[in-house]
Amino acid sequence: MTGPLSPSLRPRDPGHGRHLLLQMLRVRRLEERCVELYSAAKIRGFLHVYIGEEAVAAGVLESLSADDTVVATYREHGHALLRGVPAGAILAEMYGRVEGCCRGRGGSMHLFDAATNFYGGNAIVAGGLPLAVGLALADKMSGRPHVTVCFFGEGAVAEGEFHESLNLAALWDLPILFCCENNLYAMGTALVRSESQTDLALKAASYEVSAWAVDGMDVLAVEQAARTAVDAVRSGAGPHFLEFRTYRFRAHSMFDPERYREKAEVVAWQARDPITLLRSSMEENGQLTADDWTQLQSEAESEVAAAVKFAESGTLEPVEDLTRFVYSERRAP
Amino acid sequence: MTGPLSPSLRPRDPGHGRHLLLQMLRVRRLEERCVELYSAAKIRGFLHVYIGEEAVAAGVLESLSADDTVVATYREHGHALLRGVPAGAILAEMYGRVEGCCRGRGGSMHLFDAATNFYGGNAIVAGGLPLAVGLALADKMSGRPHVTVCFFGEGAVAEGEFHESLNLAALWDLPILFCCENNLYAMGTALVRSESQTDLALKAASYEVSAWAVDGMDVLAVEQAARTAVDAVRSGAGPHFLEFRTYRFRAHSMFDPERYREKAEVVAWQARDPITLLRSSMEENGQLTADDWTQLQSEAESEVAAAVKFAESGTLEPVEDLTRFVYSERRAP
Amino acid sequence: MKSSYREAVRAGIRDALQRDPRVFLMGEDVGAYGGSFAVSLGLLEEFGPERIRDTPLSESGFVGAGIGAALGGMRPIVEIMTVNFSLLALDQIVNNAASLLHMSGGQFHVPLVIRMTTGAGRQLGAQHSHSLEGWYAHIPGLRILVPATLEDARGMLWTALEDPDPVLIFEHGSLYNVTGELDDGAGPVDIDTAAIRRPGGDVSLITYGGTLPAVLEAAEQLADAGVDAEVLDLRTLRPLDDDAILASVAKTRRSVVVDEGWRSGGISAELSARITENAFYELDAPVGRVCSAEVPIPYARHMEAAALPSVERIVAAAREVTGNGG
Amino acid sequence: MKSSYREAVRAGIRDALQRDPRVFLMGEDVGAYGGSFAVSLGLLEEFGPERIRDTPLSESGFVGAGIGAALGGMRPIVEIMTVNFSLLALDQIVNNAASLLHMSGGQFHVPLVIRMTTGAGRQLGAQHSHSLEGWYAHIPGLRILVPATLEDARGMLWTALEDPDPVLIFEHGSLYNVTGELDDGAGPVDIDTAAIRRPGGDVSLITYGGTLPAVLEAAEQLADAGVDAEVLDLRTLRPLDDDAILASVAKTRRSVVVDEGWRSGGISAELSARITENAFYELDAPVGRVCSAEVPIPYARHMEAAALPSVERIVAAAREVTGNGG
Ligand SMILES: Cc1ncc(C[n+]2csc(CCOP(=O)(O)OP(=O)(O)O)c2C)c(N)n1
Ligand SMILES: Cc1ncc(C[n+]2csc(CCOP(=O)(O)OP(=O)(O)O)c2C)c(N)n1
Ligand SMILES: [Mg+2]
Ligand SMILES: [Mg+2]
Repeated sequence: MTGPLSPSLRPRDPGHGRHLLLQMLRVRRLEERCVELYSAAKIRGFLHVYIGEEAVAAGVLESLSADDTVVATYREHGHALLRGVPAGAILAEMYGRVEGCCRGRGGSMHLFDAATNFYGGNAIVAGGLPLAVGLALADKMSGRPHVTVCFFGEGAVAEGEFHESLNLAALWDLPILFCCENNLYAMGTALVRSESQTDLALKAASYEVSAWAVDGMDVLAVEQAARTAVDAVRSGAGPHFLEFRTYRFRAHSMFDPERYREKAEVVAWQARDPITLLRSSMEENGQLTADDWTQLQSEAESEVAAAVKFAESGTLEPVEDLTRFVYSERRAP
Repeated sequence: MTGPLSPSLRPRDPGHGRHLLLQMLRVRRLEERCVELYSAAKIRGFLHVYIGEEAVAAGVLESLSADDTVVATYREHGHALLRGVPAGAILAEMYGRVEGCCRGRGGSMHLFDAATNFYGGNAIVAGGLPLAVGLALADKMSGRPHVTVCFFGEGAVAEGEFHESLNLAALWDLPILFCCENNLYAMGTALVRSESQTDLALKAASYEVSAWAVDGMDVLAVEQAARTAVDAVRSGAGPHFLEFRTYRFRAHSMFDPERYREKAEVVAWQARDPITLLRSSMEENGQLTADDWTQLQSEAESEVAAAVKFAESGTLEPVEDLTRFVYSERRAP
Repeated sequence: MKSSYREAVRAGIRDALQRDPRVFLMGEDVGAYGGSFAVSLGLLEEFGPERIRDTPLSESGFVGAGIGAALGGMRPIVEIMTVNFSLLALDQIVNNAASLLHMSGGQFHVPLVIRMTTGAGRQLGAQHSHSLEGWYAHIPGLRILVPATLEDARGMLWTALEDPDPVLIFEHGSLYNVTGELDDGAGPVDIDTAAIRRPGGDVSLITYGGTLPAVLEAAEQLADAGVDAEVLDLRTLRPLDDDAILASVAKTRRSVVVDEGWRSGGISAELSARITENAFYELDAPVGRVCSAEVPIPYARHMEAAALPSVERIVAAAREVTGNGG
Repeated sequence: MKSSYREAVRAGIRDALQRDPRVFLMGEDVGAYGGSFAVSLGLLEEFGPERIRDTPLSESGFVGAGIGAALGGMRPIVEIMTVNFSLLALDQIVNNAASLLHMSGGQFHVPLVIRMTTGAGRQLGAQHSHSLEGWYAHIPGLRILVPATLEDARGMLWTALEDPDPVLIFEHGSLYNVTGELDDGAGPVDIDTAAIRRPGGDVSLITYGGTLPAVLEAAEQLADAGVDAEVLDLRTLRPLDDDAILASVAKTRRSVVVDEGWRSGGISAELSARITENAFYELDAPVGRVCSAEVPIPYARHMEAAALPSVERIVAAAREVTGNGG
């Protein structure tokens, strides 16, 4: 674990702190609701929630501008939400409704949104990395000052695609930020059983990519690291890699009986819940009143409640549309 | 380049030196003959010769015992020969004759020989690495004290298979020696244009694999390094990686117009011809007389001449056998 | 003894591990996690981490390592979590596993078994719903098994391990929870022949694996409508059991192939072509095909259902070839 | 103007680079080496290393990067040196390029062109002789082009680049040295229709790409034997031009598919199945198939020749379906 066990998180001002707290709360509430909805059979397929890891998406996405590009994994509800995809469109997608961000065709693992440059949503571990390299290449070749941020789990590091992508990005000096969400497990496989070298920032550095590790439970540390890296990437300093040390509090998916880890380990990490950490520090620092907290919670609650309502009232794509979009309906612009 | 430009090569005794000289000469003469035979249309398909790199195979294979396992690439005539595959069987293979080591089905890129545990011959760059990992795994699981040696070019390092294989070997602590033949080019792609990190031993070390670089033009240095590594691997010290810095004096294949490098560079490297280096040192040290040299040359010459004769008199596999060996003709033992 | 398909596969793996010390199981999360579909649950405790070997996410690497281990005298069972991820290992499967024996002039055989889950139907979306077993059947040098029953789920593995050549076993994800009676001593089964799961005289319904239950159900409905369907379970997609296929069609003169793969260039095309080549003058109707819609499989339940072969579509196709418009 | 197929491909690439600044060529050794088959020779000097972009040996990586670049608004031409190496990139092709549009509900199209050399006949052995274009044609979301003529070698590329979806172009290695006349101003060609390369009334010989020359030669020999063969060049394997195929067969009532791919589950099976489904009652004989032997292609010249479709085998198959025993 990086950083002190109880860092003293001090946002630059109360508004900023409350904003980050709200962002994390929005994800937390959405994910908790997803779990409930899965149990109620409203959501099907595979469902992977992000509970415990919210600080990573919140901190990183905070550092991007609207024209930047995001590529994520199957554990991406939070990334989509914080990138600006409406909660309703996300939930409707998981309901399989045409009002979903992919007409209900993608589901939980395949959220996409052109409006926010959110390129998914990829259910093949490490499958998004080469794609992100190409998106960054397009920016660079077009002279656009954008940054591509690519999220993936530490499990992806073992795949050949990780290796090929880091090398290409470094060779071509591309404007890309690799964000490794190291939650210590790939399904049931602990990092020490999947990597001979468990210091992932060190691994990334072997590609001559600037890399460092960050306490992924400290949203301010995440934000600061991401901002530094994004600024560097944007200014032409080439690809960067950040390892966020985090933990998932829940099972890998709704099918995971969690045989591979001790309850005590989970509890220990829960003591570093990123929301609690920020909330407590802010309370101690006098940056957050009980009213503030109630207010933030209800804001997150009501957003999610409205989203559920939206999804519930969604409609089904006509079956006749099944073969639409296998190929495009128009020529390329 | 590693090591002094003109190392003083001093074999432990004249016999040892002459043996290594002969091994390199055997490969050199075989390869020269292959080029001639290709021009005479006796050999077809793709042909990749090893001229200039002989010290690597000679030094490494010297350090193995008969039960060890070898995996190589499409540039493997020399490895096959020095592993003990008869020159006649190698040439007959390239002639497409049934007397060839693969009945004429493999050709230059696919020499295999069960008798010497020579597992090819692989025309997919990096395709042999996972295979070698598995062979080493079988040895380890069976408690056999064997070492698997896997040769590949520096171009293979960019492939995902390299990454996955090194990690697996290290994670499982397998008895395998990775031998990277760094001849600076992958077809026309110079190392600096294929790897963001050009220090390959350092790259390998990032998998927690013991790794070092060796002057691949100095056969004694190669042999010593290989012996040290093989002994370590055999004694249970886990996977090792050696980078041999070498150079191919000829084109990549018979189709390569060599547009990507300067003639002067080739000439500079030819000044470090591994055969000349050893020969000159031994002459200076009084370990090799003019007669010795003539004798070694004629030994190599006559072996190759006999091999050509063998290949020329070879016969064709009956066409009716085409579909044999798609599946085995017997149940597994 | 009551058993699920999942338990039958597990029993087959356990049999193999007990019978032959060269056998080991390797793949992602086969051990500590208990198997992503709980197939290998408990085996780690029974056989230890050397023989129930968790791998990192490195499909090409560990499939290649399985090939190497087979060359080295072991009898590996490599589990690729699902067929979808096997695309990452395709070079190793095609260029090494399937080619080594021929290319080495008969010297190196590869006694490797690769198991994977296949198929759609569980709302997993485009990247997790492929049915590529028929596609794999295009590759010479491979043997392709598609167990549909509890007996086959348990018994094919051992026969596959005795085969000196690489065998791929595809387990349809929707079958794992199917339960039935399985003889306690159920053992190896042959992997060379197709099996008639329901005899009949009017039309041959030819299928395998995950669609067998729907085809049997369709046959029942057809019986009610006066069409006596024969249901042929291919069991092996490469090599196909031509004799059984042609014998059934010779009897019924009409056939429908049901395959969850995409239609164009799927195994259904090969069956149609073979039947027509060999029985053209005996056929009363062209071979029918019921396949998946040629789309990346969508998530939404109604759209996914529309994409996959259904009892309804099978019945309709059988009625069409038998001229029984219903 | 006299041109080789190689020069025609190069002219097509040059046209595209000149026409559209978003176009770039990326692949192994396309630049400094001059292209492994000398296709891109000279383009580096003309367009510079940004647009003639050499890549490391990382097929999955740079194909995926091509997909990303296409998503990002570029028009990449990705060269995979040969189809054999494309297996390493198959996950990216199937799970990303072919699926993104559908899976995103129509939001993200992938205007990517992937070119690769295919085919055997040059004694390159099992790992360098695959003909997998028919296999790729199984995948929804891809368009598969197989230029057999100089016009198509030059003209298909631009049309492919204008297509908003991923297009794979397979160039048969044995065609690069074929020369002929090519109009200096030869431009884009349609990629939707098959072409009759020789009209005839007795039998339809259906083929594409590398086997077109052998089929035309066979048609000449058949003419001498009194069989008037029509030669249909498919040009596109996905989607198939059903109209043209069925129109030809409606006329001839007999057909032979010639395909260098392996027989079982190849594109020839799909053609056979489609023709039979649509024209069963008009056919005078079952559809014939001339394919490669189902073996990893051997190195020895005589063995390789025995494995591949030959003029002799094509003639024999045509005689068989036309009842002209010769
Ligand atoms: C190529 C591939 N192999 C296997 C899987 C099955 N799988 C889904 S998620 C997962 C674990 C990934 O772990 P990690 O990358 O650490 O991400 P996390 O789930 O921890 O966020 C596995 C093995 C997959 N989706 N893709
Ligand atoms: C996967 C794959 N991609 C591309 C090729 C084509 N190719 C054959 S050899 C070669 C260069 C390999 O260079 P390196 O690994 O350095 O070995 P060297 O030829 O220098 O010995 C390439 C690109 C191939 N055989 N396999
Ligand atoms: Mg993880
Ligand atoms: Mg090299």
